[in-house]
Amino acid sequence: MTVAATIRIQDADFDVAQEIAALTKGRTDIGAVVSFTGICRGSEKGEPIAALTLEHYPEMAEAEIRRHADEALSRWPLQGLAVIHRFGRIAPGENIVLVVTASPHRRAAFEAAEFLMDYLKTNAPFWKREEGVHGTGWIEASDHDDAAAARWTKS
Amino acid sequence: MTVAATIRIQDADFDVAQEIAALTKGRTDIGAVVSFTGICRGSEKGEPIAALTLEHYPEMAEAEIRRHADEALSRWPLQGLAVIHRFGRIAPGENIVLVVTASPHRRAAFEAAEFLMDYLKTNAPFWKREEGVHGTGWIEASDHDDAAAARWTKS
Amino acid sequence: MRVKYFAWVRERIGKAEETLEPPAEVRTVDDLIGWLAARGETYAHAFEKPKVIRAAIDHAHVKPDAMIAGAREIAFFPPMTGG
Amino acid sequence: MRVKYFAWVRERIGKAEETLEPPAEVRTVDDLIGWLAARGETYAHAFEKPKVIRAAIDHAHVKPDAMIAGAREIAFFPPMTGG
Repeated sequence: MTVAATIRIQDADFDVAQEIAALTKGRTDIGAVVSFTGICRGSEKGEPIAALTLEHYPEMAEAEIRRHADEALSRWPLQGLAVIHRFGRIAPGENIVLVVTASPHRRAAFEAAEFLMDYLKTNAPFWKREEGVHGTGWIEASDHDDAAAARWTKS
Repeated sequence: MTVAATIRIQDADFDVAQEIAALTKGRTDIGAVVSFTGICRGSEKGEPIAALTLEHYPEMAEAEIRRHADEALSRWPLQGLAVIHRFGRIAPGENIVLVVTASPHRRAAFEAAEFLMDYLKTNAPFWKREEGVHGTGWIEASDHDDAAAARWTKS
Repeated sequence: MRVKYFAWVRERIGKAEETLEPPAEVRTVDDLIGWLAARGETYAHAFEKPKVIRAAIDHAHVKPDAMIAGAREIAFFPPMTGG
Repeated sequence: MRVKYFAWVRERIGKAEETLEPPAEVRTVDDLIGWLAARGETYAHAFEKPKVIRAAIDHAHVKPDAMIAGAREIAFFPPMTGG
């Protein structure tokens, strides 16, 4: 069975339940569904923020996410996979990103979701700008995120 | 901040979106939410099944799950945690179990959810009986599940 | 003490629970399994492979060498298959 | 070739994209960064730390030593912070 990943880059919000249902509805072969939702926090490093604005590279973003989604499909026995990434202005408490994985087995569903999130953080062409109390600034990339993504590199 | 885990053992179905909303609504400090949904599959080891019946030990089940939930709360920086486990007759495609974790950071949310699922599989007092084409029988415990749970034992 | 059985242990014994007063020399969970197994054919069948049987005292998992003195409720069951 | 800039690279240069024809001796991504940095103050500022700049050719990530011959679109940007 060939599984096609659902990939959407949009300014609108998403609905986790609806995306899970889209992968599982009417099926009786799925045993495990993992969802990851990334949410805008109201502070960064102790400083309150009013909002994030996500800039992205539209022509590249979908291709880059699809490449990693296809890698996940080849590495784990997945029955469904969805990645949704928002762009534009996002207020604290609002959703930023969603990954949903479906598999017969829980370990595959967990690992594939974590793999995709680690790669989205470091390789998907999105940049976060924060509106803080002292003006706006670009959020810096994290070494932790690079290390997290490196875990998945096959040696 | 003290976090209390939501634990429910019920025959009714659950709603993933509602449980996620219960942990996150009105908050702006959560950065990552992971949900795991375990679903009844229509076959076990290649044999079709008509349904599962989950037997449980009511007086022990909640205490046992709460013990592991409290361990997860002490090991990871969680802001919210919910575990729902169903009992009774469950048809293929229906939900069996739900774990939701909320944290400022994705790694903690993923790890805590996986930890709880591994422990639920091996330590929560539930037993699955399957209705197959050739009669009914108890599902045997899996060595894989024991190994998965052993990963989390502190040495 | 109250003794409870679950899953196929319950089915083989034919009851979900009973109240028993084992003699004083039955000190551990393992002793209790041996004593129960000698109570009749259904018990012998349920406990024919003691190593696969799991036990809980007062709602907490215990090992076969756990002492049963003071226990209000002891449960026997196969390895769990929840989640 | 079309050259695109994102995030603070875009802000420092003051434009999101432009069409450029670098000379033949500009062969790699690194060469192109050096050539761009020499185009004026805003470019010098954007590329003052070449090691932190990431590049993509025709929508795929590339390393600084990647050849640019045949590229239709080259993009420069800071390390990504999506997800």
